[in-house]
Amino acid sequence: MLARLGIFALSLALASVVIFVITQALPGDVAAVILGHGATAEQLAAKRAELGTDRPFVVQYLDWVFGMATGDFGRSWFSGLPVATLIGPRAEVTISLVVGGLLLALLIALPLGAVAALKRRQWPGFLTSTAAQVGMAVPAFWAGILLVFVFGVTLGWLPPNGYVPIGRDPVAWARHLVLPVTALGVVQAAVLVRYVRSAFLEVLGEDHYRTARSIGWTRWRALARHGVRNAALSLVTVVGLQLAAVIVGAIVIERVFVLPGLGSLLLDMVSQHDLAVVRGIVMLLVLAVLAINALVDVSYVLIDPRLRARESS
Amino acid sequence: MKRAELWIGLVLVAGVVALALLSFVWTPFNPTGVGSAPRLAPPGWPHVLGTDHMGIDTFSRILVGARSALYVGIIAVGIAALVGVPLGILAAWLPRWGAEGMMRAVDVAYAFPALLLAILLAGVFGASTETAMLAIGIATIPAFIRVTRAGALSVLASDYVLAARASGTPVPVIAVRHVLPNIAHLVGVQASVSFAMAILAEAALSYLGLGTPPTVPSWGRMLGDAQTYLFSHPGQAVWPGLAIAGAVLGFNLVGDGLRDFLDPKLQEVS
Amino acid sequence: MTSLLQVRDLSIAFGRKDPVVRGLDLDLAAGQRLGIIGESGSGKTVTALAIMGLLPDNARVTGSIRLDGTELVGLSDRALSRVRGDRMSMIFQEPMTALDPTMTAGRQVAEAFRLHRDRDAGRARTAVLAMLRAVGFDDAERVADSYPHQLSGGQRQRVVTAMALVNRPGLVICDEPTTALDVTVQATVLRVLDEVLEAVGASCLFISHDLAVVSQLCSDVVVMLNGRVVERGTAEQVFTDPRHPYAAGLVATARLDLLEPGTRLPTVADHVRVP
Amino acid sequence: MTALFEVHGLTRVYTTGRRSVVALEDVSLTVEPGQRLGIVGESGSGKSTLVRLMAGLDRPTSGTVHFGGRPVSGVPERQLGFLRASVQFVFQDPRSSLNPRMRVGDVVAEPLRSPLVRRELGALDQRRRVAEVLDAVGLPADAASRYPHEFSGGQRQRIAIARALAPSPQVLIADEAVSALDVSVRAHVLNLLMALVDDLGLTLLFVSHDLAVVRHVCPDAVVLQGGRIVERGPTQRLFTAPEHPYTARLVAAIPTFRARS
Repeated sequence: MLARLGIFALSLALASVVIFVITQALPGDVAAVILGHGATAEQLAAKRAELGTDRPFVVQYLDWVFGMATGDFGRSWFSGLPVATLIGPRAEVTISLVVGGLLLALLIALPLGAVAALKRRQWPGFLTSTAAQVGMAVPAFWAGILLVFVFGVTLGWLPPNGYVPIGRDPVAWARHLVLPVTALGVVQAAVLVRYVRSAFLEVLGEDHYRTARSIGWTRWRALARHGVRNAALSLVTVVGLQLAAVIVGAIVIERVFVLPGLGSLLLDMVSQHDLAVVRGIVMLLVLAVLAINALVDVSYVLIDPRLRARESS
Repeated sequence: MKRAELWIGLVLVAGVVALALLSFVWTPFNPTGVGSAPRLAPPGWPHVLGTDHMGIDTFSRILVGARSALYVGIIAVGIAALVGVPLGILAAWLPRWGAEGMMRAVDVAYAFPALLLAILLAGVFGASTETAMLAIGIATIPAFIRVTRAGALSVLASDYVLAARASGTPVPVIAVRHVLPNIAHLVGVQASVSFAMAILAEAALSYLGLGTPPTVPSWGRMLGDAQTYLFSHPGQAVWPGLAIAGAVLGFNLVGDGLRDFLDPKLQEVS
Repeated sequence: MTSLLQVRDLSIAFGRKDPVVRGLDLDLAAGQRLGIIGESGSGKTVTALAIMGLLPDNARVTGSIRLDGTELVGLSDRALSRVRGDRMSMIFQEPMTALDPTMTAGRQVAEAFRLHRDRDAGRARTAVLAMLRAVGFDDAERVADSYPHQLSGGQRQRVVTAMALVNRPGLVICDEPTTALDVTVQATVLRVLDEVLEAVGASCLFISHDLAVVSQLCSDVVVMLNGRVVERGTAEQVFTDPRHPYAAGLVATARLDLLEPGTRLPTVADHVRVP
Repeated sequence: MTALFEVHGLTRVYTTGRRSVVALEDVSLTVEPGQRLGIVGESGSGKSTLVRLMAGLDRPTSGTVHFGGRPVSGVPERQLGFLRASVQFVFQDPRSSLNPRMRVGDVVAEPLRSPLVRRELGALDQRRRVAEVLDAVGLPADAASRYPHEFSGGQRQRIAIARALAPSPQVLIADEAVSALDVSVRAHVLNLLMALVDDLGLTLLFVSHDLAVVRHVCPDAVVLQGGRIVERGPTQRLFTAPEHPYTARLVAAIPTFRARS
């Protein structure tokens, strides 16, 4: 168990180095970026002192990392506001979107994937595989635009854009999230259905599935009793891998539906070249992905007794 | 069923390539600059797919859009394959601790999907086709490393490699004579699937205004523009989306078809 | 003597390919043990899977398979699954993958019992432990609570045997049950199989390419070649005086013990032009 | 006449993470030129590890291997030319012993193209040699232009044998070479192997779990259990009067024909 924690910390450190190098070293003289090319030498020197970019690079990095450990994500280059306060309120939007999208994707993909595997040669199997192929090809933001047009504009059932915090009005919160979560979830479902199908196909090919059939379980019961747990092993990995794609999908969906989440903040900051905020957000997103993947690794041990033995020995 | 997938995929891909090549030679109207035609005209004659908010012929922009989609795809997948495949073979050959370290780095890289890396680089270097290609390429390297390593590992565990070693065949010769030909189909499948993902990523980036600059027509940006006029002229939001979906579907189908067509070991599961 | 299992004109083909089994007839009386000998591609495993109704759904099965008078060909999967594990069961070749790695051995044997005999966990546990002892485990409790990865190949095959016999089925089909085992382990598993089949009084279809192994367990034998039975008789008669050239060839190559070491081995080709 | 192979105190321990497995423990043996030695043992007995260490394909944890008086273990690859040219392998699984993407002619010629072997053999007409060895294993010359998947299991083992014969080695190591074959095909391949070993005066190391086959092919044998040699001697004697209890159990476990009522 300790080894897993070590690996997680190491991965986090590696990711933070990459992010810091890209946002602090590559742009060259940060002060020039902020003050623009008209600034005098004195102004540049003052700004460098203020930002601490006159200190050795490693010290700047450590300052940033230890700051984050205590919740201080540094300050915006332009507004001077602490990044943490900028991020805080917006996290709820992105989390609702990502969790909603992933849940919807799983809700669609798990049953359909099982059907696609079991009824491989009949029409349900072909239909699901074809739908999944097409679903994967549709860009999430196009799906979003079409949904906005159909349900938001033409039918007017749902608000075409905007967000209402859950605290203020849960119903309005939900209504505002239906279209974005659908756009994100359906496309991800198409990707997941294929993984679910191949995971179940693999299980259907296993000898122990056939043993379960030979003692009297029907196809579905054998799959439910012996298939799901073994398929879960590979599915859990897929969810870990897909999480990064869902988060990135959420960034784009926030722009389509004008949702004030981390994604739209990230995009605004990118266009303003405010890299202090950008690296804060990206670090947070990457942290989320690595943390979930670490949890995935841990869940492996819970599901598969073979690993449990190795862990304890 | 698998053979049909490959054919549909090849037809779609050929279509996109044809559109791209045609756009070098001819487009019905000028695809850039301010159009002389009426703005937001509905599909009809001579503007087959209508015109956009600047009066530019949509069909012409779709043609040129195909070119930038393929351009980004080729360069990005090129970068990913040229870096990923050798690293993958190296990872298969390295002793356990060496490979372990490398694969941990690959896991971290998976936390930086193409779009996130592209957004990050756009923030530093400003939005451009080049940053998009570089970011998508770098973000796809881990997928190639993983596929190549898995394929190479099974080849290196085979008896024919052991027999080669027993005759003293040098390591690089084993890599070229035995490993590469037997993982080529895996890399081919990964290339077509990654091409599809590259097109999707480029489209999303252009939609966000972080990919190909406005001067160069791109399907993603066309959708972005179409969205602002969605209430009055929804038609413009259909064609670029269909183009993206068609190209991505094409490459995915080719990838799937290749996977089953070239990999004889994939027997039917009972 | 009413036969427990009656197979008449059984043919099996997959998709559009030509049939793998053609017009097969088999009879098995209660308690009788019939060896099915053949090499890879002879159709012996496909025949077994057809009887159990475990063929993939692109298989076309024609002819009749009657178990205790019940016609199995054409029966729905739901109806067949009530017969499987209760009146007929199967032991497969590869013990290392036959058990679900995420479930203890005892629980998997209990599943078969609770599905067809008695849902009560307590009584199931007793039956399972009794069966595990019957297949030669003195430490039945420990084995029941172990996960498959904690057991050897031979131990896993005996757990699978317990699963197949816990409900005392009328027919047990064994498909090369000891081929994947080391020869010393094979000897133990064969002895256990012999004793438990005797105790339960079950009849057995024993499939193998190894004539000597079949002779250990079976009183009667059929030899299959390219989906057909080419030789049929008691083990004694087929192994000492085979009539069909292919069967004669098989017997000749199998009897290494009768040969002078270092001399040229007799081959099937000496006896027959293998088509 | 010095022994061909001299093996002293050979030990090989595989360690993964905290656990280590002793695959081979303090094994010593000698192999005389022209000898046909059976190496018998069940799975996990260390028989494959032993022959791979003898052929310099793996590094021993301790102990030494000498071939023709020259050291093998711990010697860098580029100096093992003498070993590569004279020791060739035939493996178990016909589906994995030939590169599916190479023509049979190239597969068989591969040992001749190895720089180490070429230095030992000097120039020779590879095409003619390939045709010669294909003919020696009873395959038509046009087989050279076809691909492995066009051949049956038995034919593929013949191609593997042809590949092993191409550099005219002194020693042929057959590692479970017939175990994956059907009974009817096995006899053909064994007859071929025995005939070639006789005609070419090869030294044969025949690794197998099947004592009955070893008794037929090899006049002498060593029995391995848990990485140690528990008994060695004329194979006939191992059958009739085994000294070690494990050998006795091995012989007794071989299924014999028994007429049941």
